[in-house]
Amino acid sequence: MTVPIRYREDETFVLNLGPQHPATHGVLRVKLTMDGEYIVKAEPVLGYIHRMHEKMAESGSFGQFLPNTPRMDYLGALSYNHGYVMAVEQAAGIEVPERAEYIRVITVELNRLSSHLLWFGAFVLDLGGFTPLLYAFDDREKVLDLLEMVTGSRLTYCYFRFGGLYNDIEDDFVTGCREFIARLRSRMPTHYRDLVTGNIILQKRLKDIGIIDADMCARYGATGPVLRGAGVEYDVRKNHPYSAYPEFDFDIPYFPQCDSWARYLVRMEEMEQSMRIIEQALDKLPDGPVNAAKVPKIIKPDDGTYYTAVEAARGTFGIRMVCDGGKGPYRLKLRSPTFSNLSLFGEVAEGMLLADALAVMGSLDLVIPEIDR
Amino acid sequence: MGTEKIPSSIVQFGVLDQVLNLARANSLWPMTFGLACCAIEMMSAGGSRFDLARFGAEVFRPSPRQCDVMIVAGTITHKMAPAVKTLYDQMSEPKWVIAMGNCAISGGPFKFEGNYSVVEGADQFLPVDVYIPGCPPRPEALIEGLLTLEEKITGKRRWPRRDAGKQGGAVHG
Amino acid sequence: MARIESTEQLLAQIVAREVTVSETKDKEGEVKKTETLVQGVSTVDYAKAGVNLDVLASTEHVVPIAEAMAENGFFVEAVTGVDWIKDDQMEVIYDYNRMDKEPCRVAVRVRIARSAPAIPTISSIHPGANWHERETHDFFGIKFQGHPDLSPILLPEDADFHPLLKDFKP
Amino acid sequence: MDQQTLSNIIYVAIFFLTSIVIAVGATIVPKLLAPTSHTRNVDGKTDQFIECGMKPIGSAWIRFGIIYYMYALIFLAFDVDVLFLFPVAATYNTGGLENGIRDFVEVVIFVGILSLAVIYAWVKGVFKWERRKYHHQ
Repeated sequence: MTVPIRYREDETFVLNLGPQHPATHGVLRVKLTMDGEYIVKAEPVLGYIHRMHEKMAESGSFGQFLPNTPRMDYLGALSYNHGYVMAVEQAAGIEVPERAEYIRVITVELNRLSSHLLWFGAFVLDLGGFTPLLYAFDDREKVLDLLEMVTGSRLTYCYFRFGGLYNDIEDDFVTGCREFIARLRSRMPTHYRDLVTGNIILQKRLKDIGIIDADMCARYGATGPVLRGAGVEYDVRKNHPYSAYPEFDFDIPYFPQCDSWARYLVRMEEMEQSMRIIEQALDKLPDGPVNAAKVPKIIKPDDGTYYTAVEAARGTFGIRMVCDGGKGPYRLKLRSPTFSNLSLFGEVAEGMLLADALAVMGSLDLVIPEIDR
Repeated sequence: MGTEKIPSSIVQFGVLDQVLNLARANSLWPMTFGLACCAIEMMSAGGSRFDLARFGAEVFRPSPRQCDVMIVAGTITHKMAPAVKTLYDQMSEPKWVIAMGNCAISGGPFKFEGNYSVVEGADQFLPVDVYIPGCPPRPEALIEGLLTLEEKITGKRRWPRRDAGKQGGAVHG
Repeated sequence: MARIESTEQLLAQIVAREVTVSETKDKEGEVKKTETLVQGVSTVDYAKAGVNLDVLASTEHVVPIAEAMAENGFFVEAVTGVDWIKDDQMEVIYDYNRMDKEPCRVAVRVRIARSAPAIPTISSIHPGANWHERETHDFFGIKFQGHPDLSPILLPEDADFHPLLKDFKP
Repeated sequence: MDQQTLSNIIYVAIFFLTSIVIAVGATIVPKLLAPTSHTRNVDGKTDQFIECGMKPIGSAWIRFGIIYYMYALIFLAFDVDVLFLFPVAATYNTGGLENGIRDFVEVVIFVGILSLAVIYAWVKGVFKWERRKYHHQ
């Protein structure tokens, strides 16, 4: 960190890392004031895909908002289903049978795996490698087949219902899961560890780039792999246990290096943990009904404000729900993890080279419709 | 034939146009223009399982000057509409537009009475050639959309279309 | 649990407890006192409400609470605006959360008049709240005094409407 | 003008002609065949600079850092260097072994002198891209 450089206004030019850019993976625009290759000031501009989820929540009933939740973060859609369904169950006091909780955890972890696989492909694509994307997509298609077998859709699942699930899972889903985990475990050392993690070019591009330490995460409210890459062991599944997670033993990977390499390793390690959870859940899968005995036709939670948080693939997805006895929520605030994760990009990218700033943006794992809601 | 809207060139005669159209139809370079969820299905279509490369469409060009097809994959909001118009203008002729997904066709799930930020359909300001319904449409649907666009350009279908529904239905087209 | 008590004492010093007592005559003619909390800290059942502490505060407490929370290792998880059109008020809910092993969630709720909604900003203490406040200003028109740049973040740059108000017509 | 040199000249001429035909052809044919009467546009922004769909802010004709001039210089030096290596490659090793060694040494010296500039720049730290801190007014 040398002495701050004084720059003159006419020596910098403004570059639009605009809405349509391969590295932003969606319609995020970053207004970069550049001094040659260096970024003097980075200012993300949002709102290019603002789809009024919170307005729709207020105008419809509780059930009508269910299809909206997967369309916010379509890569980890089931976590959002899970968050919203848990919020309403907590407010209306609906019990969920044991088997439904287990299946929810299995499908959410499968979805986290497919989200991390897509992040892995897109992130290495940002850094210039195309082949790992095809390997990652090959595995991801296997997950999509499994989830399609149960939920019916490939991306925007609307599988959870208040008090249970839409339908039960069959045996070939269970055997399919086991085969998939065995296959991914066999491919992990060759196609992912040796090909990419061991690659010196990738390491050189990520080590000591984009230092986001625990204090910056606390100031900006960044959660998820960004926070765990800063050496803080915080995961909603462990810190505020919910659903059937307390029954499984899995650990939270966190790395103290605080740079893009640490965030990369956190997500690679999280894939392992998700597989462990799925295996334990499949072994201990209880029998029994999948839906609660009595679920009121019209959901009427008593008035007041409720807060529910879930560990989505990108961080803490929180729902602040205010009910006043109407047919739908009076106000539904969706706390999206990447909204806070991206708010620290302005401070991280200052003085960085443009190529490194793109590597950091890839390591933040952004999904833009989740930021704009 | 979809080409009547394409402006005329200096040298024109029938056979050459068919040859050109055949070449254009088999090398439709899409623009990386993923707006939302449909973009992920577009990426899956580009992946190795559904493989757009079989139709010459796997080269996703980020710059509008170098692409032929603008696949509008996702929701267009009022804030994004000027950018979409600029990108369409900057594309060089001959160019086509595919509206992929319900949002690009008619605003899809975000078309409700309190709608203040979503443009209901890409065809409100773009000349759309092919509409692909679905939310998001499966990669096979995107490939079917590309084949429909190819049929629109060359007038011939790549392989016979089977009647929907019936197993071993009559093959025609 | 120790963390929850210590945070409660900490907040109790900042927000004085104020209770309004209202008498209602029930059938036997007895005077029944119902205490409605106007201001103060109350522990809430986590399973039901999702937060450990619920603080009803007013606008001048916002910044002191934010500073106290920042020193004690809390971070702002969300800033929510609610438009209570029936009783002509607006409510801003700050959600604080911890990152270490002692989980403790605090919701600070502030009611302000609906006509000219204004509340001091905490973006200088918690930079994370900067975008949340801009978004709440976008949707409700609540002026955050001292905020560096209250331009629309999710709405188009020239947007002058506030869509989440209950009386908003597109 | 014996037979040998004549055929050499013909070969070079053919090579030269085809390169011209390809170059000129590649520019003429698209002009003829491409639909260039007009480009359909919706907003009249056909010739706006491409910047991710946005209107470019300000102009890029500003005073760049001097460091990029160094890259241009190095490229120029090595470009000319390669130009001189063509004839050397053509006549290399024609004079038997002892000539071969002499040619090799000459080429090493020639390239060595030019790479001195790069080594000097390297030592001065031109190629170290450290993260900078900017002072905002």
